[in-house]
Amino acid sequence: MGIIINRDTKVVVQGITGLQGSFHTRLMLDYGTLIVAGVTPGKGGTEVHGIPVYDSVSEAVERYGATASMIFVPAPFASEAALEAMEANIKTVVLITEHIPVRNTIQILAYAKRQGVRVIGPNTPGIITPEDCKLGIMPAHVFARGEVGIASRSGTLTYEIAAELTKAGFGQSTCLGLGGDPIVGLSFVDTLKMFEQDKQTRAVVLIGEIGGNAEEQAAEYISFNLKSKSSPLRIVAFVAGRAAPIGKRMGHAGAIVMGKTGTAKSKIEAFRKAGVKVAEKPSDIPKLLAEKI
Amino acid sequence: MGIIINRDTKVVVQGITGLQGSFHTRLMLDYGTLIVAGVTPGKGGTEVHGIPVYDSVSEAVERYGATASMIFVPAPFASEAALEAMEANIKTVVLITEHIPVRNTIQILAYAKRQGVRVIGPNTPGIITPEDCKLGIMPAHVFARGEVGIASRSGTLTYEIAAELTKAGFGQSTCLGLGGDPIVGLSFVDTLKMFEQDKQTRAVVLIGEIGGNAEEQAAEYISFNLKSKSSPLRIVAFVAGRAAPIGKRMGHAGAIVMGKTGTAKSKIEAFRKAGVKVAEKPSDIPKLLAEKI
Amino acid sequence: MKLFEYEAKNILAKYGIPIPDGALASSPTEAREAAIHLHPPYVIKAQVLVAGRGKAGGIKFASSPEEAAKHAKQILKMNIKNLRVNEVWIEEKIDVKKELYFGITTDRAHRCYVAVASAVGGMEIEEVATKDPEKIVKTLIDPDLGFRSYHARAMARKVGYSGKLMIKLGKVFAKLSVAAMDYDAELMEMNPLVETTGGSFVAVDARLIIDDNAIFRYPQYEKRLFSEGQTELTPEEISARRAGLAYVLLEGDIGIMGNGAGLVMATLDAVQYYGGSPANFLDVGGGASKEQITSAFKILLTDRRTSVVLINILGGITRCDNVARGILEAKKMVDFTKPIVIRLVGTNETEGRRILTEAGIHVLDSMEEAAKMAVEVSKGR
Amino acid sequence: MKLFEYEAKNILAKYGIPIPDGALASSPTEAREAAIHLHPPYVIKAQVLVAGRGKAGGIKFASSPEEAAKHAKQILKMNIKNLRVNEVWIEEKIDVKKELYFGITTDRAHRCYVAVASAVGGMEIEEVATKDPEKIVKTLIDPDLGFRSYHARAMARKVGYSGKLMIKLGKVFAKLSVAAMDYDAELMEMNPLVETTGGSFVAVDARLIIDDNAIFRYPQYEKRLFSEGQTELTPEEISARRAGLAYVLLEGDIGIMGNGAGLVMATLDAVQYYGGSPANFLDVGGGASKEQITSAFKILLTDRRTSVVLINILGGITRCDNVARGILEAKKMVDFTKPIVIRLVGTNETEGRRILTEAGIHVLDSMEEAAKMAVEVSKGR
Repeated sequence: MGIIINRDTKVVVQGITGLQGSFHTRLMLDYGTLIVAGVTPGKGGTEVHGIPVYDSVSEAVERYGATASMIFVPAPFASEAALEAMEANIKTVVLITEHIPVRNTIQILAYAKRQGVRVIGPNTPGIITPEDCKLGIMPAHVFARGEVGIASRSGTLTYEIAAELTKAGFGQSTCLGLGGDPIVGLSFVDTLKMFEQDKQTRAVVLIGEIGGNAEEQAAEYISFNLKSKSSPLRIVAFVAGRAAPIGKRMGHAGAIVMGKTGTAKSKIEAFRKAGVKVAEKPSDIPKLLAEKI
Repeated sequence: MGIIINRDTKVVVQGITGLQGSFHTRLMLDYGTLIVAGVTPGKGGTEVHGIPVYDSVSEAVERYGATASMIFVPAPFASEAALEAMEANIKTVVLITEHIPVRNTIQILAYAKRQGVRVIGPNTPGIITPEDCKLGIMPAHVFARGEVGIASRSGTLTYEIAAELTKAGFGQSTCLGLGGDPIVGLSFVDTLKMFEQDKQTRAVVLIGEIGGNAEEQAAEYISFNLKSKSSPLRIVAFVAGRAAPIGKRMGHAGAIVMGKTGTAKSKIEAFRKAGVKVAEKPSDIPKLLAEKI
Repeated sequence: MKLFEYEAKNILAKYGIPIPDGALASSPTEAREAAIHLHPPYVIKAQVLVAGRGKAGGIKFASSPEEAAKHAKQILKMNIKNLRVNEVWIEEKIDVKKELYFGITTDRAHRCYVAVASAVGGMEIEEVATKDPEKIVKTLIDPDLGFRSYHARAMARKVGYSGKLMIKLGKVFAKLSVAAMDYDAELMEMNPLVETTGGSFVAVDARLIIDDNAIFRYPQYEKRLFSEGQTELTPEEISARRAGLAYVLLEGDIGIMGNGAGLVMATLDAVQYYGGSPANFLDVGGGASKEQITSAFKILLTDRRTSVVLINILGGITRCDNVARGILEAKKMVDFTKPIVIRLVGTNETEGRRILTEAGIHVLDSMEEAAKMAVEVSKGR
Repeated sequence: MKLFEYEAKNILAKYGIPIPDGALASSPTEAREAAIHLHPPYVIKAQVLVAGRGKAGGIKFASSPEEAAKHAKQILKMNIKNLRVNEVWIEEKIDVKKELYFGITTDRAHRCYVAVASAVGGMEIEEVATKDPEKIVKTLIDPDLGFRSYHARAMARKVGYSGKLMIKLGKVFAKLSVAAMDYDAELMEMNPLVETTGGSFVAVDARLIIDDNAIFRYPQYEKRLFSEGQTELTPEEISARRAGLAYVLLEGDIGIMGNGAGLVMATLDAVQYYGGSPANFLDVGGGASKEQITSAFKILLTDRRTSVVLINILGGITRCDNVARGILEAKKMVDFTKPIVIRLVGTNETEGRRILTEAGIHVLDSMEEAAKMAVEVSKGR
């Protein structure tokens, strides 16, 4: 199972004819992802790796019943691409693009809410349900099928931790990057709700970082809904950025401590208060999971 | 009964301290309308005819549970007033104001749709359920309680026809002006649906005029839904503007024939095709109603 | 409010939509000067605010500045549908590969703006809609989402373009939609929008009608709203507007005035029903002041075609005795001697009728009887 | 990107928000000249892109043009938090009745903009939020509806105003919200927004931070993005930005570089965990080119505080042998002799490790071991 995507998810790749779009389409196809069409305005009628390219998302939806879209479109055009996908009735949008202005992201997410669309990202590595479907740019080989869900605000750190888990024998149900921007679609809470419903997932690793209060919100949700021993989910957290100074962006647009808001300390404390074990280092995560089992 | 409003409808008057607002508040109070509060920004704490004035609609809603608003605010501020009312959870907005730019009306109505609000107008004389409640600027004395509903695109013509009906012994359930603008909230079709559900209403008079195709849409609705003999509603129509030339606005912003669109002829034909009797002159309406009974 | 072609085009240019190079001229000399700075051949176009100037001879072609001046001279003498031509627009003639249509207007039924494109340009879109409805593509514009680049491209595709030309045309569509919103357009259209032989798109003719209710946002246009020759309004319509009245000139001889647009329209219809012919539509509106009634009277009574004046007042909240006194005063002021038929009902109607009857004016209490009598009076002359 | 106070204020003025009359000066002479055209008393304010200039002596008062020039001279010599003061803003001192706060920023949790007002102005809003949370009023802004006049008035009411002052203050709030949207503000605030003794509202200090991702919409600011003294960035940060790298200077001695923001943060944390002290944060990003890796190296290796360099590459799709060769090349180019610890995993990692080991570089396959070793190396010196 896993969440959001599976081996039958029909996928459109927007920006398929670009360098990134074409490269990762190849890798996703190799992984077994069911990519049914590509979209690049003005390139309708061509093909990329045998996948037909259309001028618009609605054509791809009408012909193939696609329900998910991967967006590799450059930032100045990415929000139009996302709106197009949602208007064409795509229900899962994976917005890989970095550097989308926040004003546009806000508009995208407002429309997504109206249309009932799940937006992953922007500035996300995507989502993978190992051995079933990969909608993203993550290196596939670090992931293995299993029972641990991962929701993360960071890309490479997710690969690092997934690799640790795999090495320790903990396969994954679904791993997804929420996105490194200050404002993103799916949140830790949203994904926790989905992992709760998923039969394959028995544990969840939340990978947070400085900036905002998504981790604090997750902790609050956990303490009201998942704290009890009867809860089916074991949860372990890691928070990057203890060594980060105030007022500086640490690579991600969203990774910034403003005044007293968004510190790693606050997030770690919130998790601990909610009964969530917080790993000091990535390599501790498998140990904490093992303890919990 | 009647539709939309009744003697228990709690009403806010926006723009109550203005000349029009204050004058008509007096008349509505005299008629028995349950006006609970007035709103004029900056005049909070004062009173008009004993009605308390607030700075914002939300205060009036919180204190008195108002569900309807009458807007007497001048055009440049009227759309803000309407949005304020809707955001404050008002569910019936009567927008008396004339000369609101269409761009603003479109925005008001989009928001109304999201919020589930009924907007009457703009550029409407309002709505009256004789002897129960008046939310409008119509002269009350021409109306009498009864079984005939009126939906009209014109103000004075409604009074003319209501007077004819009253004189002929046909009282009214609810009479409302849809508004003289090209784009307005409630349509003939919307009101027909409501009149169908109303136990008091046994006949409906539709008063159309040139411009647009609201009458044609009403005719289509009638012919699909209300044509059968078993339908509880008898419907008679009148269409003003047979003598109007092409391309000229006849007083109302919405009363204009564009090319072949919006002629009185087209509307009359559509009604007749749908089995609706169309009166040649206002005075024929009672006769046609009587025939139908 | 209608703008002139050249104004609409200058707005398009501001939004990055290609228009033919051109210039405005109000004399043959200016026309020649303008032509010298442009590349021949030229098109000389009358700047008037009515449709059909082509058929009226208001558009001519020239291959030299001298010829341009000659045509300008002719056109500048013209009256097209009662509107004087004060200026011509001279522009470079475009090599046409295909003529298209694109416009933004309001959609009453859906309560939103609508974008309309057609693979057939250069004629009225209503005509295309009647003859070739399948050539027309419409896209309703979601008020919160707006008209987006992908909507524009989809329309470009549906009127027959693909690849780079689709992208290019889509951009032109999208730009027009932005301009239309920015200018509160009741209608903004490019017709024809030309695909040139060189593979670009140029707006060869353009129209912009600004929502009258929004004109206060455009002081540059608002201030000329009442200037003769600067709007589509006739002098009578302008003086009516100035007084806050709604006035439309018609072909007949029965002057008609009333309060409320629907009521006045119904009065016109009743006059026509009884075989008469209305000279005008004149609505003094709901809360007309005595000044407005006087102005209305002046407009009606100075119309020399008028054989009789029909006034239809449904008093409502207004007091009929006051209306009656206003009418008499106005009549005196403009020294009017033609017959008047009045329908007057409402508060204090008895007193009102007494005042008017004493002054020798026919007063009736039914609109239809009044219409009938006015028609009889008009025929009786 | 942060704008200077005077730039933010000029934008406010453009939107009709009152600001004190003032002028910019980059020399004492200019300061005196400016003061002559203003009414005393004056305020002379350092234009720097960091907070806390007041405490640092960057704001002074003067009652004559001469005194203004004197203060300007002092301030123009200052360095505030490592940033040189190149200009001062001289303005008329406002008679303060009350200091307020109003700002627009983004709300991450609600995925929208938020308007924040406070009856307490003149200090950092976070401080007010901690000390006096009930003094703060927030309004989430619906993305489709926007911040409306009635939202603005409600906020003005909630910070204690009624009647005409509420209307006036609401208008100021509403104008700021329009400016904030127009400028893609990450944060736009008036602090303090002053109620004057004369009953008007004046923005006495203003801040505007434009969303870096939207800066392409503002070419006037974009072009100075990489100019020293024109942004809040240090020279090192500027050269990193130029190369498309994310760089933050820290206090320690272990130079750190890696691919991916989260991974580099975690590397910093690991170094700290093992008792070391990071000299910087340097993220070369996902698909870093050889040029970017070389630039990154240059920045790291020219930092004289560095005792050891720790590189953490999680290869992913990148080939490790290529990374290894790039590192050696870069090392040679900048002639670096300090020790390097590398963690390198991913495609072709065996070959990559061989290449580096042969060049005498510590290569490890665990991030944490690498961090630990880097700390040991740094302590061992």
